[in-house]
Amino acid sequence: MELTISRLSNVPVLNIVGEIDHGNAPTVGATIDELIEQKQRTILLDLSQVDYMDSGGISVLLSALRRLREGGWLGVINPNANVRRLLQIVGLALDASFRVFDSVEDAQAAVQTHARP
Amino acid sequence: MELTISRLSNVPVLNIVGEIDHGNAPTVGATIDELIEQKQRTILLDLSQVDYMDSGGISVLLSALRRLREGGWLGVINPNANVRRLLQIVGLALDASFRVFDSVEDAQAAVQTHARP
Amino acid sequence: MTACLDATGRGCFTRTAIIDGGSSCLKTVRTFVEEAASAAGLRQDRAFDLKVAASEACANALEHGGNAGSCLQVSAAGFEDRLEFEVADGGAFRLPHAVDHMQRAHRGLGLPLMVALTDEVRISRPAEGGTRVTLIMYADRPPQAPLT
Amino acid sequence: MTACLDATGRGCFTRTAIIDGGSSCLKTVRTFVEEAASAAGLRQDRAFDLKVAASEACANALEHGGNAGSCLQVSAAGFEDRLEFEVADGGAFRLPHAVDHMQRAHRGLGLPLMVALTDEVRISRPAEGGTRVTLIMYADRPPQAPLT
Ligand SMILES: Nc1ncnc2c1ncn2[C@@H]1O[C@H](COP(=O)(O)OP(=O)(O)O)[C@@H](O)[C@H]1O
Ligand SMILES: Nc1ncnc2c1ncn2[C@@H]1O[C@H](COP(=O)(O)OP(=O)(O)O)[C@@H](O)[C@H]1O
Repeated sequence: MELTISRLSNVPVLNIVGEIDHGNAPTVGATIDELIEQKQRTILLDLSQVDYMDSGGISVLLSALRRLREGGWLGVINPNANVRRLLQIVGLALDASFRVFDSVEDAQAAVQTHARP
Repeated sequence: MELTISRLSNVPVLNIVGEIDHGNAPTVGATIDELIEQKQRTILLDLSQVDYMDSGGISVLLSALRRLREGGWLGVINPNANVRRLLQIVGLALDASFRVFDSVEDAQAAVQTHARP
Repeated sequence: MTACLDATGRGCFTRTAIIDGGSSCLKTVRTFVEEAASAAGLRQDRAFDLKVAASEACANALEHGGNAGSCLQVSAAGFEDRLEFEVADGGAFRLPHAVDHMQRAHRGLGLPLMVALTDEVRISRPAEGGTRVTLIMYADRPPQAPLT
Repeated sequence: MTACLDATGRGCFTRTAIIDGGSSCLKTVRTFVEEAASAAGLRQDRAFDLKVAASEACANALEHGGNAGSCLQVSAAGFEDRLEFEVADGGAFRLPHAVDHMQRAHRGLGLPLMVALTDEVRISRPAEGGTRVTLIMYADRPPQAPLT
């Protein structure tokens, strides 16, 4: 897994390439924790290049969501069909403070129009 | 299930007769909650006459323990061999703030010598 | 109680019951398990463990299985070496919603407890829908060792 | 890959692997599952689900099964209608300690997730000790419907 951080209208975007599993999910979690400590209230993860994610990744998303949902939100960009289905099965995709975007453009539109969905 | 409250050196004792299951555990929980709201920091349950308990009962004990463990403790008196084994399997019996007494006399000795184990 | 033959041609039994989902439902399940355990010759401590595990499975079927307030179908099958208890419900197996998952304090004890108290747990989602939980107890095993 | 015959006398296969419990262990499990799923003719989305479920079972074996840092024994058996994946560890199945149970935030997702992603999960505690988890996928089923 490789992780780089970019910005979309000032909102941090974690660009992840590879597979997110129990082994490397803590790295993603630590990066998100740092951003939250820097008072970021909205965080995006670009999952276009993630072909696999297990519950290690789900746990990190759940714990980020728990911290962001008071006044912020968490979004993922372009997860593949399998990852998207996993997000639905664990109920993340049903949460009002969790958003799934089909593309970077959709995410961009969302962060520009409102900080909260 | 029948529930009456008595005192042992000022410590409230819930005397339970019958079976504690998902159906009636909330009643036990509500009684414990009331005692905790009345600032009781140590609570005893006399289980001598309880021949069955399921995870409904375990959940109530866990949640009481969580609230009492800061500065107090939770004790049960004379659970039968099966209930005692269940308390061990769920790990309750290993908790430093949870005490299992063989008899009312043992419980009495404990509440008299110290409010905390 | 119907007579039947298992794969080895030796005698066994099956019992089924439709249990009303009212307030005394879990009590009825316990009586059902107790009788089956005694017919299968299960030790008394193992019968206790199976009762707790079966209550767990039935409480889930009532709570999550779309069976709340309705009735439960349970069955017990005795084989020479083991007893199998089964409960089926018509609801799809579903994870707790994410938000519930964040808030649940002592939830999620059910499945691990069933595993800890029995020799085998099978949870299947049959092609026709619903959830089926099977709890298996072998006749000759000792009860669970406590946590250390 | 060894040729074998199932109960009906039709062809099937079994594969086993001893996987080193190092940092790339779960990656190796995924490759193992992927190859077995493809040999069994599982759809690609179902193979993904089985990979996630198998990772869960293996992560548990490593974390709770007393296998941390050591190696995992996994096997896959293909039948005409289904694929069975199995992981066994030498540790007794144990509940989380009470105090952990109070503190765990998003724990306890593992078992429910395995059930939600596969057609059947069996967790057994063999007489000789340890924990064995079996995940079963039927070849002809569609993937799980999402939560609604
Ligand atoms: N019979 C069932 N039907 C549907 N979902 C179930 C069933 N049993 C369990 N589940 C799901 O599995 C989760 C975990 O079950 P369990 O370990 O018993 O804990 P709890 O019921 O306390 O949440 C439940 O929250 C529920 O989402
Ligand atoms: N292979 C195993 N060996 C021993 N105990 C296990 C095993 N798998 C699961 N457990 C027990 O079951 C509990 C629930 O497992 P799971 O649902 O995967 O959640 P988690 O691992 O996040 O706690 C674990 O906390 C552990 O106590």
